[in-house]
Amino acid sequence: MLAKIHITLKKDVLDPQGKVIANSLTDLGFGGIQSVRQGKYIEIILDGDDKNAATVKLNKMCEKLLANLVIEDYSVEIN
Amino acid sequence: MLAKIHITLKKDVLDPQGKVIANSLTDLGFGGIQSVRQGKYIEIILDGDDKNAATVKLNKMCEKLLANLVIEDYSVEIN
Amino acid sequence: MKSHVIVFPGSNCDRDVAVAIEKISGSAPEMIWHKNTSIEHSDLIIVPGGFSYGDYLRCGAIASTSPIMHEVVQKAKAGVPVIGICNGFQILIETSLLDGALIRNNSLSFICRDIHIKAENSTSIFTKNNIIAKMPIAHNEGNYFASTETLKKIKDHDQIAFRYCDEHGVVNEQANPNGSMENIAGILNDTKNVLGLMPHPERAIEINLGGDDGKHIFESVLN
Amino acid sequence: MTSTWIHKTEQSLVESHGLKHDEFDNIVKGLGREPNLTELGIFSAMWNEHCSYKSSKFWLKKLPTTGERVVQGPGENAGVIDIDDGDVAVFKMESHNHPSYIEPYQGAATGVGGILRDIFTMGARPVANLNALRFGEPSHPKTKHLLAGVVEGIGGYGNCIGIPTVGGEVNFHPSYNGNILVNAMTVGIAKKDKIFYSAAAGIGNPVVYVGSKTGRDGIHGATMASAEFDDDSEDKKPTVQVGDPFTEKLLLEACLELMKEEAIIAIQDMGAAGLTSSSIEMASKGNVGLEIDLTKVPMRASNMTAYELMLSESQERMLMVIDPAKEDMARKIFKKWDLEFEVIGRVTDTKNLVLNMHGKEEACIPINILVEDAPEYQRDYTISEPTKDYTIDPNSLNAETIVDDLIKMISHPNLCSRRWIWEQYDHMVMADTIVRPGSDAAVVRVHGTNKAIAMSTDCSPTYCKHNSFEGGKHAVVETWRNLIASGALPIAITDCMNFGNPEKPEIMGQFVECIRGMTEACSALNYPVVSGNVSLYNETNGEGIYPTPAIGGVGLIKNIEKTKTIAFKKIDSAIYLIGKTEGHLGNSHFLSIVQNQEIGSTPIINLDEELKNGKFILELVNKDLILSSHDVGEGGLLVAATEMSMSSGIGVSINTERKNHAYYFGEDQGRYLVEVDAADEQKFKQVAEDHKITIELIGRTIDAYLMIQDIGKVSVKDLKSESEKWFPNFTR
Ligand SMILES: Nc1ncnc2c1ncn2[C@@H]1O[C@H](COP(=O)(O)OP(=O)(O)O)[C@@H](O)[C@H]1O
Ligand SMILES: [Mg+2]
Repeated sequence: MLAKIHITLKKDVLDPQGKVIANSLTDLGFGGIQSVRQGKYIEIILDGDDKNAATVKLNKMCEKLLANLVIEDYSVEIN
Repeated sequence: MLAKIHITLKKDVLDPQGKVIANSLTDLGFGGIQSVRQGKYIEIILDGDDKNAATVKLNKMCEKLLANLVIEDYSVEIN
Repeated sequence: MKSHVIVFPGSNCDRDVAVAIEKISGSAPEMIWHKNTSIEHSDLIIVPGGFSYGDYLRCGAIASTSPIMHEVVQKAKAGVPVIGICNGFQILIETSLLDGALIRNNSLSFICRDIHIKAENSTSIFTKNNIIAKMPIAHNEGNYFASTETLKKIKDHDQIAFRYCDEHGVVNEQANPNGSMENIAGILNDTKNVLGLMPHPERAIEINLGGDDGKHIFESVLN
Repeated sequence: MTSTWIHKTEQSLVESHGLKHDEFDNIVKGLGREPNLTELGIFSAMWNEHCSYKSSKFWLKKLPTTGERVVQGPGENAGVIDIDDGDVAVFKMESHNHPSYIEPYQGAATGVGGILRDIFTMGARPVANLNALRFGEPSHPKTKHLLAGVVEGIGGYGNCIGIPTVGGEVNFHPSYNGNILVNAMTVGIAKKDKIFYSAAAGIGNPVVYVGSKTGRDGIHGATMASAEFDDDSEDKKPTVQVGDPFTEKLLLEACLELMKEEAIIAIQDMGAAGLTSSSIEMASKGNVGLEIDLTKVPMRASNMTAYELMLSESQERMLMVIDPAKEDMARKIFKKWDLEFEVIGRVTDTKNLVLNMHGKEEACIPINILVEDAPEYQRDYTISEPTKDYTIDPNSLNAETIVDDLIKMISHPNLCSRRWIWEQYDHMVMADTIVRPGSDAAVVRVHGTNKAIAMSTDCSPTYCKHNSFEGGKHAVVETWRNLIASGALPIAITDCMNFGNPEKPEIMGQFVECIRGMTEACSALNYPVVSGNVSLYNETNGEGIYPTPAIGGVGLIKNIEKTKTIAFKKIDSAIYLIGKTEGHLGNSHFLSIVQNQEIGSTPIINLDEELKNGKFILELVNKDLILSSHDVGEGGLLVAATEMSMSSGIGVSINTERKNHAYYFGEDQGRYLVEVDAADEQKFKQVAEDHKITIELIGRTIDAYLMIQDIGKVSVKDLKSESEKWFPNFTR
């Protein structure tokens, strides 16, 4: 089973990296950029095929380790 | 317009982070993890509403700055 | 005086801090491997700097889930003094012993240089020497961030331990090396027995290394 | 063995392995048959320039490599020198040029990883990293990206593993536009009686693989490093290796932990050409055979072939031969550090390298043909006439512009402050850095002692281009001076010889002349070469780089209290210039920066004078007669004085008889500036007189200004901001 996890910064958390990317893109001549936010994308290959059980497990993984809930949100998706 | 960009390591390229995350999840008691790969997820908010033009532009951004094509692949998606 | 230094596989300031403690207190700390689950009586626990797990995923995240950190949290809650330096600060944040977050430096680059810090709180055991001190920083993610409520809370409870300042003690934007909110360089927990700071006092314990202001921070706990 | 499928008609296969026809014929002759693909790959990796030194070996043998303090000269993973009390310093420099051009971050990072392994393989704990970097001109479209990536990669690896990066050098020149140089140096400390070597021994002993798993990383990396670049090279990208500094840290600690036990018989890191070169090196040094079961190699990717396993350049791996009685104990240590530990073979008495996979023999090659029969060439060379001197009309230069010219020089990328670079490197971790970057040599204390090692890297490619003999001399001497100026006794050097295509006689001529110059300097200064590296074929579309023999020098400071830095220490000191000043402007930074022309002759070094002046400085250091010192190098006297001011904030008032450009900016050799306490001036002059040293009082330190009598003044603060702005502005 392939799980896809997105980890994004919470709305009001400063994203220095996103800001610099936005500036660089503008400097490179790309117009019309309102904002850039950088997050993480994690792919996990899991044994088994019980999607419900896997979803529970993946949420736990995010809470325990993968995301820092003080500043980040996460979402889990299974193919 | 919100564009979502995924940047992932090419297939055979070593992912030191993914390896450590996989070990650590296993240590935490999460079983059945075959592999973990870590990539980037970037959200860009763009002016305008011409999706085709935006796609061309976003691909260029990836090639010029966002992705390191030597070791990474990317994909672009517009909502 | 019994002190302990936690050692993760990628710690690299563990020896430096052990040398500093021995030099200042006269007795060497015990080094505790991260897979251990308990620490006996301790007067001071140090979580040292380095790249505990390569700083992969997020600095300090993986280390914060290690068996020994569970014990450190228990000890901290029981009142044992704990200092987290640099990566150690990041680890303490990830265990939630300390509030807020440490994000990428606003320059997006690693910074290694001398900075000055000023003690804000003068009541904690770590800050009673009330100093303006010069010492090095060396980090990529030392940009302190807290939500508006959290920031208010730590201010209301006098939890800001150190702020970046210039050599005269003036706290201003030029003296802020990494973009930290309100120039925060170190914070305390609400019971003031846990300190996290980004600068490296253990690298500033003798003139030969460029200064000995770092001694004050250890001296105020060790004596 | 069934595969006789390579026929000489399949030339393309042979050529794509970088082997010449006669080289292939020698393989067939040696084996008595045609090689199979795996064997062809092994020969190609072993016989390429990078591993075999086929063009350079003959000349490298001419370098002086012995001396009182030399414990191990070239030929092992790194050189070893005696630094008293049973301690040794272990060091080497290595290039990672081509990978860094293709992927600057990972190329530079894995370059650091590779040189670190060379050092801890020998049983030394690495204590310092340095890096010598050359980029194209700043206006070249790739320069900014390459500079930013390389610096970040070096920092990324060194910072994470926790070894301070304490020094280096960087130049910009159009000759590197399509071929940058990334040379990384590491210095480690070990006990003299606890050095580890690579010769396999003990028939039947286990051959153990430790570290990371093997993937399809950098297959053919070593061959690539020996091929010229063309426009297609940027497509050869998927072979790039990714560095994993965290795993390297684990490997470092695990190896050093095992080295405390009497378990390791031989150890060799897997660098270029991975398992191939490491296994062959071990067998050849030990004059034994090895039999390896490739099925046992820990693999990261699926379905890897024997060919791929042998040629993979996955990082953070080592090969060892261990005492079978210690196998379990060794395994436990590596498991503790979460590393792979697999017995993959045995030492045999056949003197063959035998590879098996799934019960099938994949290769069987006599070690001696791989090593002793490796090609060695005495390539044709022609020596270019050194560029003639050029006399500048003194009337064409107006002394009034001197302060403005100085500012132009110290804010130019080739002379300005490198702070932007070294602030990205953790240069203080391990808490023994006594002199940080920004002085002449970096000084790192030997942990737990009162002594220190001093280190510096140097090379002036334009000097080498216009006079390869003097340029080779200069690179050696410049590091020597930097060590001297820091109060260290210079002991030995490592080198990294970066040149163009050796099949071109004029490039080979540069190599030959640089070696000759280095040899003269090393001999005269009793400053031998103990390790090194050669990187040839540094060309793009037929354009060679400037000859760049980067030198890394190491010296000993017996008492750290005697360490000297370039920073002025107080006001009212006397500033003396040591050495003769004719005013040699040829091939100088003044001409290249202010007049934008690269003309004139490379300055000549008088080695007797050099030795005399150097010894004099050390005597002053010993007698505590100087407060600070700095060699006068690139940019000449005024730039050197300015650097001493900028590094302290203390100004200087200069008042000399001669007041012209040639005097202030000439690059005459063998000179130093020293700061003498007013109270010690008489004693200082006496020592100079006793030794018949040319000294000249040029001025006194003052508060906060650089003042040149009758010419002008500028504040040290302004100088500093001019000097420090280029890198941050350029890379923004
Ligand atoms: N790439 C680099 N990495 C780290 N330090 C560097 C680098 N380049 C230059 N430095 C440091 O900057 C200072 C000045 O360098 P350089 O101008 O080459 O000195 P010198 O002319 O005395 O050899 C030295 O301390 C050197 O170690
Ligand atoms: Mg110098």
